[in-house]
Amino acid sequence: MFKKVLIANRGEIALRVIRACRELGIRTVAVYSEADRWSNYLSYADEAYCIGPAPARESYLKIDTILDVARRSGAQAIHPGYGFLSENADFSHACKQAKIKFIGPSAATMRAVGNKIAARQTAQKLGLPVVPGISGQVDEKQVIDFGKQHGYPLLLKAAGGGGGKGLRVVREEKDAAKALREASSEAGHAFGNSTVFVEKYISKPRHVEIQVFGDRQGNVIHLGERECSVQRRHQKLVEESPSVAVDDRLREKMGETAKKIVKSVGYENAGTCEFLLDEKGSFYFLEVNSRLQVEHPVTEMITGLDLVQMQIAVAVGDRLPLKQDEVRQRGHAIETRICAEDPFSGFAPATGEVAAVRFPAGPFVRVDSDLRIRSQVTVFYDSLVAKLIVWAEDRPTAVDRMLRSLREFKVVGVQTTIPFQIQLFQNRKFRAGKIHTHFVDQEFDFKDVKEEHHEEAAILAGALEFLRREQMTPKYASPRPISPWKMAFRDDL
Amino acid sequence: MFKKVLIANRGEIALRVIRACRELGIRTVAVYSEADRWSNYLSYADEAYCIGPAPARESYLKIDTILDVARRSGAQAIHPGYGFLSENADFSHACKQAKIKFIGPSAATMRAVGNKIAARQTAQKLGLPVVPGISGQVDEKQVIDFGKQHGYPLLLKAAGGGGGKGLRVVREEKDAAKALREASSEAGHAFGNSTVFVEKYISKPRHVEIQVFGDRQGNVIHLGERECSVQRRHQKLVEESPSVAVDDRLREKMGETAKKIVKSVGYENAGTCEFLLDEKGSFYFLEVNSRLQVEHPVTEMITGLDLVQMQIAVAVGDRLPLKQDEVRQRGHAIETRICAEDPFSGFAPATGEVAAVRFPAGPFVRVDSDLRIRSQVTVFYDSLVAKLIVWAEDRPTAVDRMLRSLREFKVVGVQTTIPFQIQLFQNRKFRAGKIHTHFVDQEFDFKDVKEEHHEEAAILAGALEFLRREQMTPKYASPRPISPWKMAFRDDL
Amino acid sequence: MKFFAHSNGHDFELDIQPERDKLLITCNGKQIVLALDEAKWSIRTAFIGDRRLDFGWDRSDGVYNLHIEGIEYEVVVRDPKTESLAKVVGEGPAASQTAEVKAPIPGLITKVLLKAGDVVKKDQPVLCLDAMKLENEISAPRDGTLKSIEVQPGQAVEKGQSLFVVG
Amino acid sequence: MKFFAHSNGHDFELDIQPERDKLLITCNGKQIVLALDEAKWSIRTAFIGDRRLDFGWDRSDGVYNLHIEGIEYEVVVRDPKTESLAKVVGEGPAASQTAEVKAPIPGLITKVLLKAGDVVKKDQPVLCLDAMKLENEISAPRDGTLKSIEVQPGQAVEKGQSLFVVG
Repeated sequence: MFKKVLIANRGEIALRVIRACRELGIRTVAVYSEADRWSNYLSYADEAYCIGPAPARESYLKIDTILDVARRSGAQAIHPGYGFLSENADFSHACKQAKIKFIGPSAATMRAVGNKIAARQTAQKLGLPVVPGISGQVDEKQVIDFGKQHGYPLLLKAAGGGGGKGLRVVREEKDAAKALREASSEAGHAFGNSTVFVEKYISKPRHVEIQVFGDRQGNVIHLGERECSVQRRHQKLVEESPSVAVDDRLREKMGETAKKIVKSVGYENAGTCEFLLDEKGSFYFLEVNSRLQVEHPVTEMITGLDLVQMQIAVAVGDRLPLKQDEVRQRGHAIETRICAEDPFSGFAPATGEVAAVRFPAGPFVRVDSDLRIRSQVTVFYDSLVAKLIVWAEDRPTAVDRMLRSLREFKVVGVQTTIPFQIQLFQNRKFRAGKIHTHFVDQEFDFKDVKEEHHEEAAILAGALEFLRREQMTPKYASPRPISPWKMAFRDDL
Repeated sequence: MFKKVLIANRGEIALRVIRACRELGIRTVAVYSEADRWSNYLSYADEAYCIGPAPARESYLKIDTILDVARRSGAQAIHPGYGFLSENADFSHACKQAKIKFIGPSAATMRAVGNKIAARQTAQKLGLPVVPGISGQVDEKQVIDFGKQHGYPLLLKAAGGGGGKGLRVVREEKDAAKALREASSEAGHAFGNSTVFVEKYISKPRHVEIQVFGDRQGNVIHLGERECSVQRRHQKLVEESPSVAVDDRLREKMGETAKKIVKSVGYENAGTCEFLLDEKGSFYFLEVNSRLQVEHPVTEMITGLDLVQMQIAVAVGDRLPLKQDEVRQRGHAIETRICAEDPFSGFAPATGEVAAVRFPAGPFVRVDSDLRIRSQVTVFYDSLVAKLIVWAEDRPTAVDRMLRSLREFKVVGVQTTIPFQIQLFQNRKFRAGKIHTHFVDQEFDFKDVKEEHHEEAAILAGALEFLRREQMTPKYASPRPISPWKMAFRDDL
Repeated sequence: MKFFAHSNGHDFELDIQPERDKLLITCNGKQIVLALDEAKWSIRTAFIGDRRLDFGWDRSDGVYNLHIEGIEYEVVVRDPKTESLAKVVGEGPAASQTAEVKAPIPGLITKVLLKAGDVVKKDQPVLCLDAMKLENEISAPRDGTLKSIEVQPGQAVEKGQSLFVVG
Repeated sequence: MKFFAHSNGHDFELDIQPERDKLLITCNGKQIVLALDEAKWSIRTAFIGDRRLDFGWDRSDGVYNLHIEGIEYEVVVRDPKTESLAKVVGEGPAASQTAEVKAPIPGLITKVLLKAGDVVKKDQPVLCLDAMKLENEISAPRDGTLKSIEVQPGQAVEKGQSLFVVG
């Protein structure tokens, strides 16, 4: 087992990996940018090193600096989390050169599958179904020609990454140029690779992905699916397992397809095969995410496994701790991503200092978050501030548990998406499982309830100001303590 | 389903029941004593009523007042939690008279099994093994005679309750009188019933209990065992399931025994049959706890069930949601009770205001607690401030997860038992499962580590005072911001 | 005690009087009874009439931040004297002929594509604003000349901060 | 800056000097380098030399409460002037002939079995102290006469509060 592991990430995923390490008795090395100097996750690590200014390009994406910290601190392995360098083959390669174990696939594997175009080609060679499209850098003319051939809308996708970055839907020919320019620029910016490709846009598809795991001995298992159809502008909002659209037979079929793809490239460690599932139950391979996913807790709750600890064990060289027929799924798990965004202002990023935070708790409720009182939410990184995960024996119970938990959850001082999610989990179509990737953008009717509470906000602010002034310079004779429960709760009993 | 439920309890268990109700769409009515006026659980309820002064006898034990609140608020049912009125047959009866459903067994059932003496007699009639003893109020002479006949030590137990109250071990004849007087007084004080009985004290027994559940249709199931052998002065500190000493065969045998006992009295709702398990694997029935146990989360984590929601469903008149052969146990769960007590001063109760609290989190970690920043810990109630529950596929992994979680857990401002528990979960015998009910009192060597940190405390306090004074009246020219991470974390990189 | 409260364009006139352990409040002419707990932290409980409300609050730079059902409200509370003063100050010069473009979201300026003095067309990109890893092109709202560019590449901007002016 | 710190009978003499972004501290003659984060809440991180420490802290009535590895420490910090003053005040009268019995734990007095003036034997129960639902008999530490009983049934007492005096 490793003695010391460096976590090349920040926030909730850094904390998640630190926790996994601590349970295994591994010492942890955290890194931070200047903007994260007082972030919560650092206080859980055994050591912490500053790696540069706030912008990710100058800190969390600095391969040399991170490897330098690893060497100096004596870390034997690096866990990249998700995002940042997690799918960067050069980083995986540089780690190997530096004789530091990268906890994830090899550079060669990443190159074979991590890039969307390469992954498509791999799948096609294996005879597996993919969505029609052009694999390779496209120019404006090619996009327009493809549109003429297959019809609109089209999808532009960054070859090098995920998470909605470098993604653009093109609905009309006239938007093609701007979309291609933006996608390319965003992709270059986020992944250091501006290659963009084009494909046919399937209507009302479900996004279903299969968690896979491979070890150095060549064993590969899958841990079932996650349905991530509830997305807003290609950003996942809700992930769940099992999918209402996947039965045991389809699960096995998709699972075996996923295993085939990753086996063909000698995949080691955790990975995810993404598929589109159309309304007829046909599935199309999309890509392999060669890293731990944001939504991995959903699979953990269903299988009882600790995926991060499995990643570490596999990286050490251990065999997978279980065989395919030993994988047992139980119940239903749902995750939702709480983001610092204002759903009442088009999901504009919200920033500021957190005045108070109250996490939900209780049976089968899990919160993965780096928030605490006085946390700073800045513009520099992803807006994800917490993942709320619930488990129950069945989906309806899990949805009720999610709603209860969302109503308990309070982040005071920074607007979050919670009001949006409270409406979402009450939505009839969602509860009936009638979801697809355009559900939120096209069918879900978010009600602006903000207007309902301005009066209450004004009354409370006025009352607080009144009490503040009374405390400073009392004007009312012998003010009795405000003991409202006495009145409001009728304790004249 | 009920529309509104009153919770006749406080603290973490009130919060636990409120959460279960909210998921079922049931409105909740909380009650509170004057000492709990600002307690956390109230803010989760839909209504809250003051029921009297701080002492429990004048508030949480006031049957008439609580029923009055139930009537006025329109509550259709009352959940008693644990402790207080939860095993009070008169209360169950009074609820029935008031046409308010008591979520628990009937008064008749409680009288048949809730009282230790009656429960013993019931078990004896069914031919089930019990520990030798005298069932019925004993006087000093009877205790001394019993001691002469069976040898010391003896155990004095309150007939009416549990949780270590009214319990005394008598090791020598000369201690009998005082112990009897104290046990009797404590029992009367705590349960309104000063009856005390005596029995033989079995050496190195394990405390193993079986969770049972009955519905109105007469179905009874058991949900496996919990081992609660780790106790300090008869107060449970650690509960786990499964027990290392119980295999499938023994589980079935004990489970069937427990079911036989509760079936014989037409038991409805949740209950627990307590057994002593001796070193040879023989078990002796002790008593039935006719309520939800403090340690019920252990069973929830193993079975995936929400026991409180099951209690409510059964109280409504629903059938049990599963049959015995549908009960599935998975993995290993451990709970430990975090108490506001000072392990460095003989576990003296600690009180005061909580300056900060940091709960552990992460996969398969659950905290049931009513603590929050600025919570007041008072002398009026139980010292339990949090239950920390972890789950893992196996016991060693669960113990490591527990240790990691304990180290994350911070309650600043009030001393808790956490340092004790950190040592306990590292203990070799504990980790090997070599535990019995006298393990903590007789074998576990708690190391007083408090002395190791006085110097650090002094240095930190001095530094904080220095910085405070510098902030008020700076004396050092252009004081640079204290940015220690820079230095300490060697960011000369 | 009289107050004026403003929550994102919604204006309220409040009159607050303590009455035993509650507050009698007239809000824009409507009578309300308010009861408030004394919890010593940023999450508290109130009764507005019969309605029970858990809310969060904070006060910084004299502005109240109220958190109600997951929604953040910024409320400015003024006494009558300050209110009349604010009214006078608030009446600035009439809207000019120029169009000032402000940051729609907080973020980081990654690119500035044009310079002051350049002629721009409506919808022509002027600069790129990177927020939470998504890049947004900010374009000219109408044809004209760039009067000024207020930001530089690498600069972090707050929501509402001026980016450039088209004249 | 010189300080005297006292933690439950352990006395420390501190000399603290800032040095760039850390503090150089001499504690009872031993040299220590301290680095402290600036986190704005009650749980913070420090380095004492090479040792990394998460600690909790609070300050009330001028006393620091430090929370280190789950353990609470009450630390009194005084500057040299206050320290010498405290020393003078602290030198009270010599221990008297009477035995004062203090509450070993905080709790509620449930019964007072004797009254002032009663003759008591060693180990004879004088009153009952109920703490967290466990009843504790508090007995006389030696033979004598009850000089006074300082509490009444129903009274809540703090740890260390005087209960009765045996003379």
